[in-house]
Formats: sequence, structure tokens, C-alpha cells
Amino acid sequence: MTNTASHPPEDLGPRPQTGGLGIANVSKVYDPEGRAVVALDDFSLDVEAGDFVAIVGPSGCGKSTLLNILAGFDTPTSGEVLLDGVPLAGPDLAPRPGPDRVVVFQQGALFPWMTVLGNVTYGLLKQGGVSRREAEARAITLLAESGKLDRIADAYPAQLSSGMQRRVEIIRALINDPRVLLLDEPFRAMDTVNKSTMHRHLLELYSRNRKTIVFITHDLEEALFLADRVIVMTTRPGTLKMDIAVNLPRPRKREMMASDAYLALREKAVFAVSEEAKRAFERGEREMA
Amino acid sequence: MPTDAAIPVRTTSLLPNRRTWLAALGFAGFILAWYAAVHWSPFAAFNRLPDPFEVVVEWTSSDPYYGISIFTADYYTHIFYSTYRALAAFGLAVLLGVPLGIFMGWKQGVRAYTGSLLSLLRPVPPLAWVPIAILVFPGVEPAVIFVTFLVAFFATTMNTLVGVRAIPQDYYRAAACLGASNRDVLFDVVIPGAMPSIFTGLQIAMGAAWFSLVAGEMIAAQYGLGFLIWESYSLIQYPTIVIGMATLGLVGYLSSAAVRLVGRRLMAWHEQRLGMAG
Amino acid sequence: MKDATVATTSPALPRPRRARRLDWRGTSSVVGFFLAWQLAVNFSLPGFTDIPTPWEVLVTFVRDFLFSANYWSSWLVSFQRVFLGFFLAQIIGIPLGLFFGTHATFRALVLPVFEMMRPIPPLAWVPLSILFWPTTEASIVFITFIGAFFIITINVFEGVRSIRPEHVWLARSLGAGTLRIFRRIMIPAVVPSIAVGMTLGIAVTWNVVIAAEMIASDSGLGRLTWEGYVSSTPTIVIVGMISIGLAGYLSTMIVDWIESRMMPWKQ
Amino acid sequence: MEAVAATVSETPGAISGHNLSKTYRQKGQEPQVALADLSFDFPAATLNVVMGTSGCGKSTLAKMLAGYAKPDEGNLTCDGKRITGPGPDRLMVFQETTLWPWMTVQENVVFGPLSRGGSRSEADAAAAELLRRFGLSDFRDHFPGQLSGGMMRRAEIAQALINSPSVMILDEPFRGLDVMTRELMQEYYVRLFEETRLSTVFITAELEEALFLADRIYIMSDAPGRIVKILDVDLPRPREISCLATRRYAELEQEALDALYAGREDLD
Repeated sequence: MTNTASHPPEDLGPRPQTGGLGIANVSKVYDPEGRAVVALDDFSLDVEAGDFVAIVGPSGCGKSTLLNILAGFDTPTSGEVLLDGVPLAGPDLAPRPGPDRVVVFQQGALFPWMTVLGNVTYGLLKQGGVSRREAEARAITLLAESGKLDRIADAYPAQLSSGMQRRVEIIRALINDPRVLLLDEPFRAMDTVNKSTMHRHLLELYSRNRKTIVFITHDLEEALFLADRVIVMTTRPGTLKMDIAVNLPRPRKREMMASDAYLALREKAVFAVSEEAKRAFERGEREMA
Repeated sequence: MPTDAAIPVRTTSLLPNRRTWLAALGFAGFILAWYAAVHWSPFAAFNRLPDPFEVVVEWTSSDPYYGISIFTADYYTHIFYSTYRALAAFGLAVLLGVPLGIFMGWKQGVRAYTGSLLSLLRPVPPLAWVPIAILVFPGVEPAVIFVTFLVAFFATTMNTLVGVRAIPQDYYRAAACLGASNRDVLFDVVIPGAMPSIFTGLQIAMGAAWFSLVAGEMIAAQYGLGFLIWESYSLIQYPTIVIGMATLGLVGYLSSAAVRLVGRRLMAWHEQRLGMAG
Repeated sequence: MKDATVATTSPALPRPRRARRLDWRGTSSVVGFFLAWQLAVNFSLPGFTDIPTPWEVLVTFVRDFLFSANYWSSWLVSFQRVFLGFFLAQIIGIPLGLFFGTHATFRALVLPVFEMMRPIPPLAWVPLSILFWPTTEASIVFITFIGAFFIITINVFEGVRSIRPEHVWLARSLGAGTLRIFRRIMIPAVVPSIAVGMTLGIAVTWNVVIAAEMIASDSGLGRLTWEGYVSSTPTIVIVGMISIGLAGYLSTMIVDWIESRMMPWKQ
Repeated sequence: MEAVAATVSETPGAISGHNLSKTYRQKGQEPQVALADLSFDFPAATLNVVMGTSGCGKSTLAKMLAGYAKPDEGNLTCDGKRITGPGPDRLMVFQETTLWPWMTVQENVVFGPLSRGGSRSEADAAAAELLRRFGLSDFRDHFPGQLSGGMMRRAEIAQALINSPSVMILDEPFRGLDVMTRELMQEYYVRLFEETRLSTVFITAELEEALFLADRIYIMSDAPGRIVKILDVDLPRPREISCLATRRYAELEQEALDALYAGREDLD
């Protein structure tokens, strides 16, 4: 599939200056007990600053490996990743996670022993240059803006519903003004209604504070509804199978999911994804724990 | 969603006051059985034992026959010595065991060096150290404290280690993403994350401390509840034996309860988790 | 219906139990321990003046103990006391724990008394036990029994409380009677907690036996170690300690073996 | 069991509930109303899917059908008979696997027939047949702990089917599975249903799963759960993955979402 970079309609905020991602020929080979396992094979993708890109694929297609490389938890065996032209990850670059590309984790990683306010201000305080009072003020405003979450600023994560925990975790990432937001199947265990509520909140945050977003998911519907571009991955070794431009207008509405344009997109993608899912299953691919 | 289907396992909990009634009945039954065994049973073995009322009278009399009751100074001296030894050993175990457990859990290198040594020393029952401790340490006091410390130390270190190893990797990664340095990760992720199992370890350590303290005091000490129990036996002051045992049980229970309380205070978030998520 | 051609994933290979990976760093710290001991004695650091070197201990052990019947009989005596007290504790503690778990009235009546006695350290029972039991042997076995009894009972009681209700409901739906549920569902469900209770219990019983022998017996490994102290021959004390350590380790292995027989599904 | 086109009336397993209500009272917490005045009819030989958000009382309903929980008021009947307690005619697959870990797969499956005094040889034969069909023959003597999530679920369905229940109750059975296994298990159960027309009450919180499986979807409101919409899913059978891309599916999806969202648009 040709790599057609597309430009979503401009009814969003202006494109940010930073956050352009250049992934060039990245491969990752693990060798547990000596047999080489190719998780990612010559994967390339250019993401313009401010684009919302979703990556879809079955277990074992290397989407988590890619995320780990982008986030700086892992190094590629070959190939290179550039952030705004500056090398970010490469075989000889020491992996270094940092606040310019923050991850929202699949199982959720709010610190249970810190209050909501503690969690949200943690990044600002650790990077320094901001007083505690200033950090808390910023946190309160951001929490208030997204669904009056400032009401639960002093609560502990264990007291919140999984939906609320997710929203706080996204805010904890966004407050650091990262260039790229990396989301690892954040709404995976949620039921239909909570999931679509979360979609609405994420899109609201995105329109208010436009960032480059890389959204990893197995749910094609979710990818098509949220993203400007949907990348379908092949099962192991992970390569780019299909690059679908989603030209639906923004802000996205639930009703659009019944429109002809959406159905056409879904038609194309459904077979590609389920084909990969079948192949993955034949090979006994398991969720890489 | 709790259910109420009648299940042979979990008979519905009885009404609170009915349970307190039954508990009172249980205690009364126990006292009665004890008294009956001592006075009315044909076995000489039972007749030698002190009966409950004898013990209570001695324990609460202002002029106790054998000199030990809640009104005599000696009683509190023994309690003081035992408590001081237990707390000294427990404190040492916390000071050494928690940091070692944390670093063993956090840094693979530390674990590699100390892991095998610990697993070499652990199977030796701590009380076997008593004779050596008496020989090596200048006085009896440090020897008894050392043995008590040893028991508490292993319990603390092991549980702290388990606690640190159980922290999900995502927390470390989240902190790194947010710009935390290595030192930050130690104080913001490792220690708080391991806290719940550190306190489990501390409770076990406190119980173990009292356990081995008694042996040390019986074998080698001049003061303390263990010594009191053994000496009362030698001087045929049987009611005082039971007073000593009951006091030990009480003080042991109170110190474990204190550790639980401190734990609950320090880990408000943990308690929340149990409360809300129930 | 087509048979699901399922890529049958091979079940996980059972991890070798307790594989001890003696890497050089671990062994070096153990060697360092013995070296420190050797140096402490050579330079007669405070307290180490009359402590033997590891080598002397080894030589004495081979010369005086390895082939002495008396030495091995103390092993036998200690083992007898430990396992007699330990098994009595299981035979009485397991049913009691099950009763606590399944009968609310019995629990409300007896558990408070049981909980009142539990914090009393086992060795505090030594004087009463000597007073009560006709022979020292019986009194020491009683102490080891106390050491393991409270632990196994509480663990079994906790085990019954944490049985998943669905396991019992499903059996009732399938028409199983109460007795069959007790035998085929509840007992096996509690076996893992019994195993935990036994592992903890065996460690405690060894501690208890050593101390009881030091205080009130004329035989056993504890006595042997104590006599080394009394006759101020530290070598015997250390030989005694190492023997106790090995005996303790051996009993843990025995209990582990019993557990693996009880829970074939656990590997 | 060869494929017999069972007509709705002959097949057992018609469930109906009238004004059911249920409130959980826990010491120290205020009472939780799970169900209030709930009435419904689940026809036999139908794949009835009950859908709602977490906490809307659907699990309570499932437990009542299986006889593990009793309604405070109202009554519940299966083929006209009042449901008073658990029975082999109404078997449930729980959210978490409930195979007994200490029994082998074979022992798990034959436990039902043997508990009711069936002969060992008959039970073994029936079990062997079921395990063969479910692709688990060479796992007969394995313990559940050695099976993958999908295999355990199939073993549980076999464990239920050997007792030939009138109704199969599944409470979010594929929730804990990884995504791929879940989709394959959904397809698996659809094939099983289409062949046996076994009356089924399937509980889920996921719309895609509901639409793919159901003949009829009952959408429940938040607690106290009431049925706010009944949706007849007229997608053709046998159901294939391809139906997810059809226009009819999208229309049904919108209809369901409107019902699920009724009055929740602003709710955070």
C-alpha cells in the first residue's frame, strides 16, 4: 500500500510546531534462547506534527514493540526514529524516556499512593523550573477544564472508576506539554458506553490542545472513529500492511459511523485486520505479556 | 456484587450481639473447664496446675503471695526489659532489613551478592544462634537482642524484597516518562510501592521477635518475662507462670497491633483501595 | 460443526523447582563469609578469641562426630520430637480449621478463646508443659505441637474463607450433595492453605525443639549445642548449629515433597 | 448431537420474569438497589443477549436465573416452572474460569453426570465425544492450569453441555480473554448455537459482541436495571465476521447506541 500522507480538514486548532515523527526502516529482533524473533521488520512511517495516527493489529504484530521504541524503553535493532528531525532512537542511541513523548499505559499507571493532584503535578515538579504552587494551579485548571475533575483532586486513584483514572492519566501526560502523546490500548477493558465517553473526552482534549498522537489499539472501529490515519500492521514480523486516510470531518460525531464514507473505510479495513488475526492465531501468537 | 445464596461454606454472619454472647459463653466455658480439670478431674497432672481464680487473685492483689502482680514494681521491670529487648531487636531489623530488602529488590546486582548468603543462613533456626551469641557478644543482653534481631531481620528483608519485586514495571516507566531521575524513582515508586508488604513483614517480624525473645530470656537472662516464667517454675510459683504467659501474650498482641496501626496511618491510599474497591 | 483446528499451544514446561543458579557472585559472597570468619579468628577480633576456624570445625566434625553413634542419635531424637509434634498439630489443627470455616456458631464460641491463646509464644508454655506432662519427652513434643498447631489452624480457616463461592455453586447446580461438595470441592480447595501452614509450621517446630532441648532436655541437637557452650568448647556449639541448620533444611524438603504429592495440579 | 432444526416451541428453556426486584443490604453501607420491577421474556431456542453498563444488575439477573440469588419480590419461571434454586437444567459459565483446578479436564466434565448418579462408562463416553468436538481430546488428563484461556472456556461449555441443560447462561464469558481469542470464541459459540439452537442468555457489556451473537438484544438501563429497549438483530445466520461491515449492522449499532445513551449524553 502506498504511503499516502493525507491532510485532515483544518477545523482543528492550528498545527503545533513540534511533534513531527519520522520512523525510517525500523526493525527489532529479539533472540530469546537463541532463536531470532523478528518483532518489527523494516517499518517506516512519517507522521506530521499534530496528526492523530492509530496503529491497529493482532497480537504479535509488533505494535507494543514500536511503542516501546518511540517511548524510549527499548532500542531498535536497525533503522532510526527522528523527532522534529533530531534522532530519538537508533541502534547505538541509549534509550532515554522523557516528557517530550509521554505514554498512557494499557493497565493504567497512576501512582496509587499519590492523590490525583500529586499524580498530575508529578511531571512538572520532577522536571523542575516550576514552583509547587504554580504546578498545582496549572493542574487544577486543566482538571477543571476536562469535566470538572478538579472535584476529585484530593482523591486516591483506587477511589476512582476506571474511566476517571484513564482521564486523569491522560491529563497527567498532557500537562507536561509533550510533543507526542503515546496511548497503548488505553480503553481496552471498557464497556461500550464508557469507551465512547472516553473517546469524546480524548477528542475534546485533542481539539483544545493539538498534539501528535500515536494510538495503539486492536479495535478497528475505535481507530477509524478517532484517527486521521489508520495503520494496519501484519502479524509477526510486524510490517505496514495498509495506510488508510480517514477523511471524516471533525469534530467526530457518533452518527458519522453510519455514513457511507465510514462504511467504505470499514469495508476496506475489516478484511485486512481479520485476515491478520486469523494468520496470527494459526501461528499460535500469544499476547506478548 | 455480594450474594446471599445459602452456601454450606459461608453461613450468614450472626447478628453482632449474638456473636458477643457466644464469645462470652466460650470464655466462661474455658474458665470452667480449666477449674474443673484442676479441682475435680482424677488426673494428678491437672491437679498440679494453678486454677484460674488463683491466678487472677494473685495477679490483681496489692500484696501478691509470690511478689508479682499489677501493683508490684518487679512486674513492670520484667515487662520493661522484655519490651525494650523486643523493640531494640525489631528496630535494628527495620533499620537493616528494610533498606537491604529494597536494594535487593531494586538492584539485580545487590540481589546476586546477598541472595545466596541469605539462603545459606536462613535455614539455621535462629534459636540455634543463642549459645554462639552468648560466646561472641560481651554480655547476655546483646546476645539475647542479637538472636531476637536475627529472626525479625529475615522476616523484614524477605517481605520487603517480595514487595519491591511485585511493583509493576509500568510504574517505573511512567516515572521515567515524567522526567524522574533514578533517585526520584527510589523514593517515589520503589519505597511507596513496596510499603504494603513491608508492613506485612514488620508484623511478622514483631511476632517472631517476641517468639525468640522468650527463649533467649529463659536460657540466659536475669530479667524479662521469659526469665520470670522460667524462674517461677523453678521456685514453684505456679500462678506467676500463668501471669507471665498471659502478659507475654498481651504485650505481644499490643505491639503487633501498634505496627498495624502505624501501617494503616502511613498507607491511607492502601486502606482506601480496600475500602472503595470492595 | 467443524472441529476447531486450534493451534494447541504446548502447556508451559514446568520450571525446575528451586533451581539454584550458583553464579560466581553468589558463591563469592559465601566464600567471603567463611574468609571473614577465618580472619576474625586469626586476628582474634573482640569476641572471636576462642572461636574455632572453619577448618578446625570441619576437622573436629569428621574426627569426633561423623562416626559417633551418639551424635546421630541426637539427630534421631530431635527429628522424632519435631515430626511427632508437627503431625499431631496437623491431625488436630486441620479439622479444627475446617470447623471454624464452616460452622458459624462453633466459630463464635471457640475462636475468641483460640485467638486469645495464639499470641502467647510457644516457648512460654515450657514450664507449664513440664509441670503437666509426666515425661520431659512428652512435654517437648507438646511444645512443638503448640508451635505448629496455631499456624496450621489459622491457615486452614483462612483457606476455607477464601474458597470462591462459584466453585461451590457450580457443584450444587450439577446436583452434587453437601458431602460430595465437602469432599471433592472444599477439601481440595483448602489444600494450598494447608501446604502454606505446614511450611510455616515446620520452620517454627525446629526453632521450638532446639530451645526446648536447651532448656529442659538431656538429648537432641539442641542439647548437644548447649553442652558445647556449657563445657566452653565452641567447636561443638558450631557443629551443633550447622547440624541443626541441615536438619531444618532437610525437614523443609520433606514437607515440600509432601506438598507436591498433595497438589499434583500445582506444578 | 446431529444438527436438528429445532422449532422454538419444542425446545425447552423459555424464561420469563415478572416484576423482579433485588436490593443488596450490607452492614455499614447503604442499600444497593440492583433490580427494580424488572419483567421480560426470553424465548427458547433463541440467543438472548442482555446488555448494559457495569453495575446495571445484569450479573444479578444471571445469578437469579441460575438460582444462586433469590429476588426480593417477583417471580422467575423456566418453561413455566418457578426457579427456586440451582439445577442442572440452567447452567452458568462465570466471568472467571470456574473449572476446579485440582481435577483434570475429564474429571471436570464428568462431575455433573456422576454427581447425579449417572454411570461412569456413559459419562466417560459422552465426555470423550464432547472433548473431541471441542478440540480438547489430547488435553483430557491435563489440569485446567495447563490450558490457555480459550481452551478453558471451551472445557467449561463442554462441562455444561454434557448435562444437556435447557438453558445456557453466560455472564461476560469472554471478557478476560485477549482480543483475538475473544473473537474466535464468539465465532465458536455462534456456530454451537446455530447447530443446537440451545436456549441461551448471554450477558455482555460490549456492543460488537452483542450484535455479532444475538437473535435479540435486551438493553438494560443503569441500576436499578430495567429493560429500556429490545432489539431484534435480523442479521443473516450463519453469522460471519463480514456482517460487521454491512449497512444493516451499522443501523442496528446506531439504534443500540441511542438506547444505551438515552439520557446519558452529558453524564460524566
